[in-house]
Amino acid sequence: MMLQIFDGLLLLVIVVLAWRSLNDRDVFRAVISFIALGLLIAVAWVRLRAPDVALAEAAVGSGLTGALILSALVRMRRRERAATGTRREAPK
Amino acid sequence: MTSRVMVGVLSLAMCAALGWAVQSLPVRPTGLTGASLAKLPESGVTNPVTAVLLNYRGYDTLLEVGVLLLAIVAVWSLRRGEWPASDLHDRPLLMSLLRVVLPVLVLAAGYLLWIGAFAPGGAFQGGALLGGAIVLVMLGGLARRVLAYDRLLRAGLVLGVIVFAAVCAVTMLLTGGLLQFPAGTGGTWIMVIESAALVSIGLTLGLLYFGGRPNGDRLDSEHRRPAHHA
Amino acid sequence: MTSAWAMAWLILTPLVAAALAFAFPRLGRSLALGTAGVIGLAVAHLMRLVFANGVQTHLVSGWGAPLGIELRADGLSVLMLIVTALIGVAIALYSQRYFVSEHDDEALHRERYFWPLFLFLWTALDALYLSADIFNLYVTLEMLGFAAVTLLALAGTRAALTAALRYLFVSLSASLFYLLGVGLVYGQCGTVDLPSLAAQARSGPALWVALALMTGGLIAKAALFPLHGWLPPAHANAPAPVSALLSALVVKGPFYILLRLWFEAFPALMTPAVAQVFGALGAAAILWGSVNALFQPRLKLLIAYSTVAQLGYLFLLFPLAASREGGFMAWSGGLMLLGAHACAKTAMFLTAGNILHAAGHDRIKDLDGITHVLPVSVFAFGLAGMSLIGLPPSSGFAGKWLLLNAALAQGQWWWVAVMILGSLLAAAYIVRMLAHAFTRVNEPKTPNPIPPVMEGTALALALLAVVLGFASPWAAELLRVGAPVVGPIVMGGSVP
Amino acid sequence: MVIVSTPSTGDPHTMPDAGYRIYALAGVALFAIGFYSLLVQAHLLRRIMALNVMGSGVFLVYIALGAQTPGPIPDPVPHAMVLTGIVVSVCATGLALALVDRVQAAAGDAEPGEDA
Repeated sequence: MMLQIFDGLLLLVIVVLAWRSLNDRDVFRAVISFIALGLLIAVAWVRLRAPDVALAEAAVGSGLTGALILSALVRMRRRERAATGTRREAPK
Repeated sequence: MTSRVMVGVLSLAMCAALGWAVQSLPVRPTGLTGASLAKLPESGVTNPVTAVLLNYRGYDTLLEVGVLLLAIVAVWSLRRGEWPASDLHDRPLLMSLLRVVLPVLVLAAGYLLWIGAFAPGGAFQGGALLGGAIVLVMLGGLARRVLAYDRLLRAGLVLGVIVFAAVCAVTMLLTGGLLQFPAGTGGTWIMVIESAALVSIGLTLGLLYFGGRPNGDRLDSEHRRPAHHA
Repeated sequence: MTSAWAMAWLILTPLVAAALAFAFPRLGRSLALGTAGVIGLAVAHLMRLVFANGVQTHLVSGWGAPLGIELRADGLSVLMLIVTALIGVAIALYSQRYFVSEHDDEALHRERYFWPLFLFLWTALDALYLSADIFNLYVTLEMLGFAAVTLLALAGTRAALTAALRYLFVSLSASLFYLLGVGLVYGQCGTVDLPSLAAQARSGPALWVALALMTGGLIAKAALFPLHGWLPPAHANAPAPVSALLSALVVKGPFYILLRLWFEAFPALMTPAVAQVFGALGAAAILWGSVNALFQPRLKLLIAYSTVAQLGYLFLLFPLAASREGGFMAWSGGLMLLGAHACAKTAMFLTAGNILHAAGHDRIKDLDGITHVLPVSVFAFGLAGMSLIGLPPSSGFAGKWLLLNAALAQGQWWWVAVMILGSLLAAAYIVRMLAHAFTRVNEPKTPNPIPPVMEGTALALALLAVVLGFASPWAAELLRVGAPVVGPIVMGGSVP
Repeated sequence: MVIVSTPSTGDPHTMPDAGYRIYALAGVALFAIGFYSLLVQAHLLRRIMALNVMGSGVFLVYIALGAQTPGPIPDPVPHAMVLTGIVVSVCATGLALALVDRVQAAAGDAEPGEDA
């Protein structure tokens, strides 16, 4: 019974985070939700007795993908700032 | 706004249809648990997931290792990456941290590779760790030095594909079948493939983080005429 | 050499060559030529085996379905492999000079990355046509998509990059639809092996939804109307050899999987209504693509819209081959049309590349007198156009003729009307281009010189698009090996 | 004879089938949310994340269905497929991000097509 409540809550949070990570007004918050979503999905893999997948999800699915998107966001922000401010210099 | 509503309705309808389809699936699907376990002793490993990845469906993994290499080729063809240029000696604290963390990460990657034969783990999980180690090395300021070995870097990236293909060719000479290992040798071949794949996966995932080809990419510098960028 | 070796060569050679071309960028050109040679031999050998011994199957890793993956080569697979090899060889030759003809760093960069990407594309196609496993097909589709998008982006222009991004989003989301469908199939049937699925012959809501998902994804990737929007900008803005690859080969991969799914894995779900819907979309594609082609200002856009139209013909195969009477006639007709289109479209895009190179632009109204400058290329364009329109004795004619006869035999006259209208429109847009090309001008501009191999390959492909019409009985015989539809080709001697 | 040391969290036999089913349904929900956002969002990063969310949804369906199969352990075949899928996804994300950056650089540059 406890486990079922846990499953229900976990999935509820997963669905909510999925929505927020794609529709939050603030892109930065959206990306953070996205990374958290990946970690919770790794928990879901453990619940579904898929530890191999959980390991890969935590490292690749959430970790690397999150890092990739975060650094892309930083790059975009920098580009926007440069475009509105002084003339953009070519990135090194 | 109306298009938003239409897409919303469409998505909801799709969600309902999918939910209905999932509900209609057999409660106890046949699946391949039984078959996977039955052949496990012949596969050369005892972790069923590794058996599927590298033996039963090893051919998928061959193509997947190809996709990984393709991804890095694609990303390098698209843009120049942002490689940190600072030197290691500027940051003594980071350097001493790296001295501790790096060996641990590399060891852990090797351990995950080894353990993958009989417990959760394997080349992909290990490769992800190795990728993390590579990112740290680069951020630590070693980027410039590592990238000086362009040829070595490329060799490491293609290692997985080349070794995998070589194993295909050799085992095919021995057994006549693609990815069919001679009886009793499955574990060894899988370890050979995974070790090479670990290096390539680690490098690929690590280098993906920098989002492009190295600044001093041989292809760029080799034929660059100074007059070009006026 | 066993068929297993032939299949292994077909997949491993381009894969290893791609890796080596990345590791040793200077060797890219030679590696591509070597690969073309090896693949040519392997395909020929596999074809001989299929003719002699029927369908060739190889159980990878020795397990067999449902646990293992199966490679399978029947007549259809071999035909697709032959088409891929022909176009691949032509592109390998053409690109020997295409990229180096512009001497600057950008061009060098493009050439160095072109070869590994091209070889990956070839790997993906060969693997796709040999795979009998719907999950494995997903992996090949992803490899194909990645390579295709990146090759397009090599052009480097803003238009090409924007088109590539759009293509990538379509391709990735379509793959996910396909992948979810595969998951539902596995949940229902416990296997992802095509022949096993065919043997189970199941039905039910989950499979309907699964098949709808997979079909939606594959239609988007094959650019069938109304999901064709990404194709014209993508195919028109790529470098010429890449345009040819995209139009001639890449969109055919997902079409092939659709055939496998509907005709072999789940024939029970192919109701007449479904078949008519496929046909209707195909008909819409023919008309919409042709009319648009007629009004394009640029030659490459014209050719790209023509691809939208020609893909429509392929989907007429669904309503016509699903019927018992004349089913095989439509099946072989549709697939011959596929081969004809691949050759003709490659010839056209390579011609367009030559024109762009010589004239510096491809605005149709400013191409007056281009015949004086590039007589061989314009001749090639005309020949290819002949096949596209479907004039005898071209291969395009042979394919269309079979489809028309199947439609008449089945009393489905409405497809006849669409095909004839499509041919007239094709004639109109081809003639529009040729009319400009042949317009006499007093002072032809001095063009950039064109390496002979670039004109030669375009011409060779155009000739092939015509003379392959004479090989149609042979193609029908090949396609009969393992075909999911049966029946005679009833016209006797009317096809040369 | 067969030693399977895959550690299982929680006793597999106490979890009712419906328990796994809701994971598959959540996967369907993620797929739909991702698809909706892919179509309505303009921001390119959001659209890339949307593709990833769709992918996670697909993977949830796979693993949830695999968890239901009879036997001492969950079906390893979908697990291996999802591992393949995760790796392909991260490759796709890397490629998409590089392309997005290239497009935006080209849009901002005076000379479109100049290698940024």
